[in-house]
Amino acid sequence: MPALISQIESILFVASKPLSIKKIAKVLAIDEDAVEKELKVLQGKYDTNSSGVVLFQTNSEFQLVAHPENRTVAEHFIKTEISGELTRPQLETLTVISYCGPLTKPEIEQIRGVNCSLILRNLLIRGLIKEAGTENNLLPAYEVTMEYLQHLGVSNLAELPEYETLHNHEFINNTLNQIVVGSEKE
Amino acid sequence: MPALISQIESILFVASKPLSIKKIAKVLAIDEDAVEKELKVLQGKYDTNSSGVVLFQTNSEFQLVAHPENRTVAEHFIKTEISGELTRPQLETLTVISYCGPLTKPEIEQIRGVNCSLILRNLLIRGLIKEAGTENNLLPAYEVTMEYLQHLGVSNLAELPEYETLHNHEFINNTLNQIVVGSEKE
Amino acid sequence: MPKELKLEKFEGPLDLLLQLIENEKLAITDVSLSDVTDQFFQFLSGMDENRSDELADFLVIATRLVYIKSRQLLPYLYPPEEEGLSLSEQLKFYKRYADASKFVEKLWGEGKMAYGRVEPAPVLTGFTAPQNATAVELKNSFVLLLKRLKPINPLPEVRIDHTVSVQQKIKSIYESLKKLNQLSFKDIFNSDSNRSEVIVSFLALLELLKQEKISVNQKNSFNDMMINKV
Repeated sequence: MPALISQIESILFVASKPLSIKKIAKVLAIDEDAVEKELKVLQGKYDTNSSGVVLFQTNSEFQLVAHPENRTVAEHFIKTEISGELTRPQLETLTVISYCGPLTKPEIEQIRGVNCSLILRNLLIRGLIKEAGTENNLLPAYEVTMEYLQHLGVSNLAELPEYETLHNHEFINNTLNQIVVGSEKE
Repeated sequence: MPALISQIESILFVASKPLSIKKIAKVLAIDEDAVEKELKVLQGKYDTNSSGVVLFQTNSEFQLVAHPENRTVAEHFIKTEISGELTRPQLETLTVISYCGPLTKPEIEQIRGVNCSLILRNLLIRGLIKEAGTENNLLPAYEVTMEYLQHLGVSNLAELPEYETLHNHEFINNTLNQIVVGSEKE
Repeated sequence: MPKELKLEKFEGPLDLLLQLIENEKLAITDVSLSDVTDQFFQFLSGMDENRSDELADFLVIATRLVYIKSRQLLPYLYPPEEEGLSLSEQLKFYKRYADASKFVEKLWGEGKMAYGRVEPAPVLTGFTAPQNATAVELKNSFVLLLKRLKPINPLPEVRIDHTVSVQQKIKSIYESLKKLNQLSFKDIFNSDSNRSEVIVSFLALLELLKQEKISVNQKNSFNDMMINKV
């Protein structure tokens, strides 16, 4: 079993939000005093000039955040993530959703042949795609947003170049049909 | 201006996904060598028993993650995806790529003596391997992902058992060259 | 006759070879490979129909086994130096990683998990269009994707042949020779119904030659060879 301080640090790290001593104590099923003691030690650990992560305290809540002085670089990073050029895999994913959406994550992954979790998250944050309103399915399906359509300068997807041919292409359909077969084989 | 190491740490913290040295260097508009040097120092900083946060490294990417031993407490705050079992061929293929990657498909097939198309596809879709970012080569090379290392709870490929012996580039390179020369296949 | 073998499910030809050799408690050498060649062919002929995908891989190894076996039997026919990695070296190499996969299996099964954090998504002030991703770029990207998805022409179908063992063949050739004293090379292969049987017949002849039970004569190049009982 790892040290208590290590567990508290892990919790603060994954939570990505302010946590009360009470909450931490409850998760670990220990005394609040013990948590408070360890948090003091953690504060000391993060309280150095060179640390890029700091432990913030507001009233009785604690949160790990990026060092405030690095806000500019951190924001610059986020900004390039959400407004810079799309990478080739991102562009391809957006293409598949544009021409063949709405599609679920497993369908998109079947077509592209690679895991798309991070890419879908990025496209969602950028506001290029959104979850389609599908009531029947358990899995969310993705489609492009109205804003992106406007950016493309088309009023509906059917106006995309060669939509008729590409929208219902047999290679795509064949690949999608292999989902069941493929998962049985491995 | 905060120290470079602090800036890199902040970026890794907010990114919440694997980042390549190249990407970090680009965001900070500095040299890749400088980034690599600081990452080494950061690795040392997080490499203590009591740390609840660890810096993981694949062949090409870095990510800050919670200590793998603290899985249970972390799951109070994280939505978990069940990772599922690995079949024997998947295990074998992952092992070869873990110890010797990045490797191209023919190389993997030479070592395993059997066609690996289907298995590679499955591993790509599960996000356990990915194409290494080497665009000069005609054939894509595969390497393990951060996701895979996170599942193994190993912060670095070099921590795998008997890594030194099994990851012997010179030996592998020679062997693979010989195999390619020696066989008529491919 | 080889003993009845119970093997764990084998994954590929190298896995099968390794299991055969380990089953006999042999070291990985050319000699031991040569010893399990018969068994390898037996498994090849009994292989599940739905593994036809892997057949080519098994045949590649099968031909290398035949080569090793014939070299063992008639070393003077082969040049001493050889190019490339030998099958035994390749098998040893494979074994290292097959063994190491147990480390990975153990780590995977330990249920550790190093979670990353999820940075709360930034609240966007309006939609920021990417600098690329125009309609034309989408189309080009789709065309590239279709190129990748285009099915490769399927390989011609191959059937796994039923094979007799080398031992059986040696016996039958020797029996015929006892009756007829002489056989032609062509005679022997005429009765073979498929390619694997031809390979087996050839191996049987080599073995008989090595045991000095037969002699082979040929008058001119490309003439039929005559096989005599010694």
